[in-house]
Amino acid sequence: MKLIFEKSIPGRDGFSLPSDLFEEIEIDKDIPEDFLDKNKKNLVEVSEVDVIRHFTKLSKLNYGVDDGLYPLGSCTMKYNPRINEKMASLGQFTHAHPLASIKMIQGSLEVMYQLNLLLCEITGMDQYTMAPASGAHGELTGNLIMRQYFVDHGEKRTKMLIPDSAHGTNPASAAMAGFEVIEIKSTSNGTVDLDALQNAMDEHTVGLMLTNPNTVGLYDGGIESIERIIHQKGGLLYYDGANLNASLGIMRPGDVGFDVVHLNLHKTFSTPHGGGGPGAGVIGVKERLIPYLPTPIIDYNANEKYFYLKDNGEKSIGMVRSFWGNFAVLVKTYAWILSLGPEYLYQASKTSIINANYVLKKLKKYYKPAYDQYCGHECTLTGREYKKYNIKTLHIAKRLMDYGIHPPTIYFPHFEPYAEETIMIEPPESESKENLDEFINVMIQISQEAESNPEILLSAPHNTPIGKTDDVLAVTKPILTYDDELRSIEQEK
Amino acid sequence: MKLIFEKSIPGRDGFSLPSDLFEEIEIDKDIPEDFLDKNKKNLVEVSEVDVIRHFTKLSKLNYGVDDGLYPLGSCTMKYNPRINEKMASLGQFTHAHPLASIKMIQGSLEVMYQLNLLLCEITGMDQYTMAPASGAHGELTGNLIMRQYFVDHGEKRTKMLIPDSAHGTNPASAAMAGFEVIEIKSTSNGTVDLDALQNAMDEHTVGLMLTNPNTVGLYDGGIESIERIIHQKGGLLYYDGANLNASLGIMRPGDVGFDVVHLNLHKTFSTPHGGGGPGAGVIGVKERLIPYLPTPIIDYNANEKYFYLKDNGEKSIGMVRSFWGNFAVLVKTYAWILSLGPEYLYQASKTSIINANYVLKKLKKYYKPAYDQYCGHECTLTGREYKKYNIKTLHIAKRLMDYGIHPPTIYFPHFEPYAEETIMIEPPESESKENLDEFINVMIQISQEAESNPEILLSAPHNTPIGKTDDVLAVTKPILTYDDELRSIEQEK
Amino acid sequence: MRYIPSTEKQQVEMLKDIGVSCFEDLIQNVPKKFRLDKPLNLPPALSELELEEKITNLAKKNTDFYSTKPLIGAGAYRHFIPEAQKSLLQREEFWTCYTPYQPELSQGTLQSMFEFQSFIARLTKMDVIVPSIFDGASATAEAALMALRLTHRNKIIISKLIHPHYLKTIYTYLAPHHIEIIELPCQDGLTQMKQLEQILDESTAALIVQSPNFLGGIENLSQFSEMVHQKKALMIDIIAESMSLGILKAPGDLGVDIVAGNVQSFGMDLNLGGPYNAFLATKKQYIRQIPGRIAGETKDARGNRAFVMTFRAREQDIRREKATSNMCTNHNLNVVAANIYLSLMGTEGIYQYALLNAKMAHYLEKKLLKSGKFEKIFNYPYFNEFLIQYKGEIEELNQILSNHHFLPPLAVYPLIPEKKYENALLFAVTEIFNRNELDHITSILS
Amino acid sequence: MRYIPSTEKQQVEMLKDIGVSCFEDLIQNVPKKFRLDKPLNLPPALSELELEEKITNLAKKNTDFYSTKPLIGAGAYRHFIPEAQKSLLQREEFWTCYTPYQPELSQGTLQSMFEFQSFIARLTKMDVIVPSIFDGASATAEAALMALRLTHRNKIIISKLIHPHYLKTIYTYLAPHHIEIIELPCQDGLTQMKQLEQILDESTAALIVQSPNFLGGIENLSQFSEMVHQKKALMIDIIAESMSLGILKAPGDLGVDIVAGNVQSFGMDLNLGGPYNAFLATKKQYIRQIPGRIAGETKDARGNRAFVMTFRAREQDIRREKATSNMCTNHNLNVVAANIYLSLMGTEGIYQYALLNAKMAHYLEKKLLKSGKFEKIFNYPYFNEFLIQYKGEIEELNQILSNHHFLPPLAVYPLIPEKKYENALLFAVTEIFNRNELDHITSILS
Ligand SMILES: Cc1ncc(COP(=O)(O)O)c(C=O)c1O
Ligand SMILES: Cc1ncc(COP(=O)(O)O)c(C=O)c1O
Repeated sequence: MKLIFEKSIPGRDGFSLPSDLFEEIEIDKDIPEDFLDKNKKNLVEVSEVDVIRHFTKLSKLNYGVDDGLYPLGSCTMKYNPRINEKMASLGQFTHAHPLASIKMIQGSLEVMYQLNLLLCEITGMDQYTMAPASGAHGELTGNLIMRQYFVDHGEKRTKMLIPDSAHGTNPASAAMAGFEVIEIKSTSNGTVDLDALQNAMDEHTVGLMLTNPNTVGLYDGGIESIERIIHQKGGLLYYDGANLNASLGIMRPGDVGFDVVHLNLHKTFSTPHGGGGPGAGVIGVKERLIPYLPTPIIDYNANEKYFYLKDNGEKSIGMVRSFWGNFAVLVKTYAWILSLGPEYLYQASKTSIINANYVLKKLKKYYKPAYDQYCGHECTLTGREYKKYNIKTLHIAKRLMDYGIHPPTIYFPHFEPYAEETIMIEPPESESKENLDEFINVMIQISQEAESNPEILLSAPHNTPIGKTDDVLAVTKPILTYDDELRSIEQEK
Repeated sequence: MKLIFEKSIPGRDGFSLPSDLFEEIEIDKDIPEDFLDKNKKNLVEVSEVDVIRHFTKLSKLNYGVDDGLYPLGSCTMKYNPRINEKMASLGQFTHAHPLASIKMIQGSLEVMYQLNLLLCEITGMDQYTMAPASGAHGELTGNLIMRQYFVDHGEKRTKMLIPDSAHGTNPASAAMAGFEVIEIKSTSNGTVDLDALQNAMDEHTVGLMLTNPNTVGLYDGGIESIERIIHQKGGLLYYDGANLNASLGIMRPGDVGFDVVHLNLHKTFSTPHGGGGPGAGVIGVKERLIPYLPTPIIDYNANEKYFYLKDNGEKSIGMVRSFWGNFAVLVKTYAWILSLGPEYLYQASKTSIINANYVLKKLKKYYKPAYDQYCGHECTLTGREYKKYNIKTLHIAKRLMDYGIHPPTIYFPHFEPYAEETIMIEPPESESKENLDEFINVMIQISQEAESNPEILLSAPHNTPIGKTDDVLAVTKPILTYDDELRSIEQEK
Repeated sequence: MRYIPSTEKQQVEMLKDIGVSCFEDLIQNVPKKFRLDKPLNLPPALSELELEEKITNLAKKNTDFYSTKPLIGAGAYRHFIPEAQKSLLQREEFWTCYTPYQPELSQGTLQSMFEFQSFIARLTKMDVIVPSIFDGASATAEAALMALRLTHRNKIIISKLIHPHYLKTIYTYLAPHHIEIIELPCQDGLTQMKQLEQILDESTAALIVQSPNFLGGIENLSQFSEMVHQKKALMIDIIAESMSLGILKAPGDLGVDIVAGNVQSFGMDLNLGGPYNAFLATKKQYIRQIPGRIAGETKDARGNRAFVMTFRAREQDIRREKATSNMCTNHNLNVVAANIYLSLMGTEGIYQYALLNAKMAHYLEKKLLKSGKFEKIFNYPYFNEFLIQYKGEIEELNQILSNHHFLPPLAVYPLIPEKKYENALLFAVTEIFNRNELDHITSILS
Repeated sequence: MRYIPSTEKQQVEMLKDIGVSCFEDLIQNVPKKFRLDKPLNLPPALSELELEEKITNLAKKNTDFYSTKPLIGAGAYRHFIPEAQKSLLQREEFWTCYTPYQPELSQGTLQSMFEFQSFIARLTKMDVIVPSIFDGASATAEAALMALRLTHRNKIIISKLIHPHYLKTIYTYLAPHHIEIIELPCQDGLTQMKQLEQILDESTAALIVQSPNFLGGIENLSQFSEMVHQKKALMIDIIAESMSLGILKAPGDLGVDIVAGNVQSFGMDLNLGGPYNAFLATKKQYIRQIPGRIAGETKDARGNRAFVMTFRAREQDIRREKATSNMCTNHNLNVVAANIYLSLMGTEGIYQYALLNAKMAHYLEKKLLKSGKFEKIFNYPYFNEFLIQYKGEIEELNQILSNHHFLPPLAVYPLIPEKKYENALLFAVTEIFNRNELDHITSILS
């Protein structure tokens, strides 16, 4: 498809100006010539109609949750309710300036305050910060909180334990927080090796970052021992809540003993992923860690009955971003929780667990499961049987597209013994049995194609707007802007 | 694609209920059993997610102006500005009850009042009614006004003159108003045969309904004579304004002598067609016809400074619909006129006339024009040359779809000598030269295909969501509802 | 200008390509004396920001209707509309396209029409549905014209209790056609049946009754149908509040021949009265006399199910003055709106909402009566709208309700100026209210 | 429940197919003692109508910000956003999709990223653009970390005049890394250059300056760059008000090595502070140390142009603890938003808007000075934000402005508690104002 730049025509425009342009002000008298650009920045010249058609066409090259099943493991691609979008787009919210006086933003503050209470009840934590913009941002925030806690307590702890099954953001976040990452191997059951954990945990170790159910979709049955091992050595337990969609109304990380929790509101709580964000990765902590939370915290003055932004004091890690949080995302979360209430929050998790186990059961004959046990809200299969036909899970994924289904996660988990050959399927509660049955049938069909006609998988996808992409070329001959492209065309001449 | 009914699963739901259902009220005590349906009406049982996906998918089977060129002759498929939609969706407008007291709806009334003034200036008329819901509805209204005028003046006029080139709604509307339709032949120039008109016009004739430029895109050069002929015999001149997009700031029907004008706000004034409406076919009249307009009329009390709905008195034709007009459409029209102002209204017409003549010039070698002269905002070509290959314009139209372009109008105009072989192309001002060039190239390519590979036209379209439809089957074996389909499946068994 | 992509330079090029030296050469057929020689006298173009501020300020001159819940219905009902519907309707493919003349590029619209027809067929138990006539009034008039064509008779009997605007519209539409129109009066809030027997005869084309009628009363349609059919006339049922179909017997079960139904309640905003939408429904044998567009199922060249507009030979673009109607543009986007709405609501939703409407209306009526400030006028069965006598000053009641952000009920007297209605109020209650609000209304009026 | 399609009956079937007798069998790995034995203590589910009313009422507890134009900026600017952009952003394909890991189903997102990168490259005259870091603050911190990785040095010099939140965020991000951070003070509204010479040395990784700075002043970036480059350190430029790029020299022309730019001004609502978006821009040679996602052009199997995420080896999902950042989810939808906005505005629009902003700000400043109630503090060049001394009571000024529906300017003292700022106000002016309003503001404050 053409780039917007390739549609540019000199003299065309897509904006409107008021009639009064303050012509009498001569700006070059006020701003020294040295600072002003003599030339207009060369961007593009297109009309509103051009823009509408360009982006309408671009949109149709995308596949969203509204287009069908999107069973990306570890991503919780669930339905994003429309009413939430509407609530977040109310003018009093969208036009609220973050530095307006608190009496002008009482409504917004109340939303954040109430959301904190709801999330605390759902997870068993004592206080949330709404600041972090994503899961990883929350992880960094959480790690810095833990770091600060130990600094404050005069303890020197430098290592962070992380299971090999963890999402890549966990080690990356711990590293950003200055910790040495110690990888804890998983057992062949896919869960934390308790002996390895016991051996690794010591007084120089901050604690453990755990996802539960973990990133292969398994509840860790050893959770009690894990908790004991970490806390016995004075460590802190971090809960990566990206998989909370298996736990709503079933288990609360706070009850289990987790000290720090991050939630991916853009997963469990139905806010849209937006093609890569924005989301929100709020962090909840137990009482003793509250002083370290980023500043400010939303609080309520019960005497004078108003909400306000409270400076979190000297022990706070400070700020992790500008302003107070991804407010628009928080409104959507709030709306979703109120729409489901306790009963349907539980139903959401229950349904997603049943969905995942149903898919696991129906497909295990065709794609050997990574672990032979019931799963949480997602299941991990493998494509090992098809290696002999030269088929990798990548090919299975691409072939799924031909059937109009978005592929599950395949690049992850990446740890032995299943590296590269896993297929992580997460069918959240918003997927119906019929959709799952269709997916199952297609997956079975593909397994048969892998044997009978591997070529059709190897050359897939065939029915998508573009064919398989050459990822290597994008690195060896980098073209990162339209001007790069123009230069490369110039060079080829 | 599946029907929504085929996605129904017992027990599934897509709505929400408050918790308080007033259980204590026993409705069968208040409404006699005879009137209540013992069974729930069997509709469908689907979830919100199902509905979102169903209609998202359905939408993608459609082609809209935002998807590309839509050069439907006589339809003015121009860009529908987004800001207009937003203005029409302001809560104070959308939730306004039509029977609220006038002091509560001053804003809405002011919009209608101001719009009347703007339309009067643009067309040279004295007063508009906002009531008619469509062009045809306006035509009926206009015809009834003319009828009432003559009744009031004690004249018995029963015939209405209509050029053979007129849109089908014109004769149909005149017939609904009780008039006998007298068709006036066009000359070989495509315009009104003045002799025929002179012969037909008499004291028993209401007048003439004229489109100008007419529906083959030609300004009628004989307009002065036409006006004289009709008015000399005491008749009234009706202007079908569906083609006003050629005249903004260029010519005003009121100045020419038209007594009644209808405007298709959903054509000239950029409000969307919505897959067949809603539009608005407002009617403007000269002073002497104001008393006959439908009731009420929006008026302003200058003393007490308020807008109100004025009963239009005894001579009014009455009401042609419930309430006051398609208000949401009126807001969009108002927004468009204010956005363009006098300069760009003129530019809109000028550009669309240049566009049409450009297409005409570039294609006349390949598709013989119906009339060899400059056109207004649309041009009429023919596909006669390709009859020898068994190719009809229908096939050319379907083949255009394969190139991602919506076909021009081909079923119309239907009058001799070009019946069925015309192609009416209307490229409004929102189409760029590049889009027209692309269209021209495709049309030329198709003309070559018609000679070299007629089969590809005959079997077109190939790249559309569905293939060519069997319109006859739809009549011989009518299936008009899902239950019809179920019954027909049942019968086939 | 952002809506006009072609630049001055391009236009000069195009004029050159066309072979003229200036634009004026192209409009030589417009007599010079009619050509405008100066710009239209209109306000100069506004920027989008200026426009938005101007129109938003106009909107603010209205009451804040969002927060003002209406106790008035009278043919325009505020029901709750799920955001899922509004959001789907914003897909450009639905609203920037034309009438589906080219089915290969219009299956979205056509299937939507077909599905809506199917819904209405099930709700009304009729066979053939025309999905879009402009509104209840024009649909009523079209139904009358249809009955005249079908029966070749020239008398129409109408209940006085059909919506006053519908009534006026019938008169306007029938004015040219030398039709005898007879009105049946009201008795106890319902259309008088006695008088009908005397009026009904072999020249009667149809009887038109609205149910629930304008004053809320549920009419005894099956009895009317029986009487009408004895004279081989047609029974036409008008529905202004389509939500009532959720719990009331379907007209198809009551002997009705033609239904004209306003479906504004199925997912359309009030919008000061328009655009709404109405359907026409009839029996299969009458299909060739029905006006308006119909979608039908067929097959495409690939053998798959496809939808087209069908029975087109009735329409103006083919039959011109002999068409069953002049309708061309209709309210098709509202068909999509209603279709999405009905899909979301489904079997259970429409039933529950209708039931809730009825219960809440009866709850409010009982409460008001109990308050002592109101009195019953009729003893009729009703759905979600009831007429009641107010013992105080109506002006005062309007003031109180407005102050508390409620849109007052309809005072019917100005519309039906009969003495007994002087203090009569027509209350409509829908699911947008809750018990607190209904109690609050009662208490501020007591 | 409308968001959960599977019915109880279906779930029973599925459990049977799975081979368990009840749901609890599936969660046996959750220790019984941790399983909740009663429902969460949360309010019961609300219907959509109830929800909408509840949240709308909360929103109303805010000021009516739509009609309250802000004279405050300070890192969050209210600019006009064309409805065309808002409307396009509502296409579900843009917002209900995931990060574009599967390029064959994500060209819409990927091409949008690429186009945005191209726009920013032209606006900044830099080579490599990361289109989405969360916001200006985190982008600033990431830029600092990047400079540390690139130089293997451990000192960062920062202008005190960068946005206070950005400053705080740098401290938070750098806290674990034993970095020396030195702040350069303000002189006449600009970052002091004198002191820099003494501080700059071979251990300096980077100098971070914001321009226009937090107080509005346009910094002399080329001079800073020159000094910094003499010590082979990196020059980092922070941009909080991206609209300024419309008329100011591009950082790429001023010797800047890394730009961190908040693009909230390019089509994002204020939203109480988030989500916004920021880019990082740098020179080609630094690409392997930049954090975040980048789209690049390549070819597909059919030989056509296609876009993918590229230089992925820097990222956490591949490199884990050795990644250039932990960033995963970012603010990619805001990239689409900015891309559409910039497409609409184009060459001329961005220039004209930026010019208008500057002119209007200077117009207001002159007017306020003339009124006699205000005094100049600095004699610095600024774009659309200026610091000015108010001679009256700030509380009073706030009251007056609020009463007239203007959001007051920022009182900087609480953020920078220095005596000279006690009565200092930071005014921001954008194209959303008009002359009448600016005159009105002046007159109510005089
Ligand atoms: C298990 C897990 N943890 C953390 C994250 C990081 O969340 P985010 O993408 O919001 O940074 C993800 C996201 O995919 C995840 O799956
Ligand atoms: C010339 C002309 N007149 C009248 C009409 C009827 O307008 P509407 O479709 O709004 O009823 C049309 C519509 O296509 C038309 O082209």
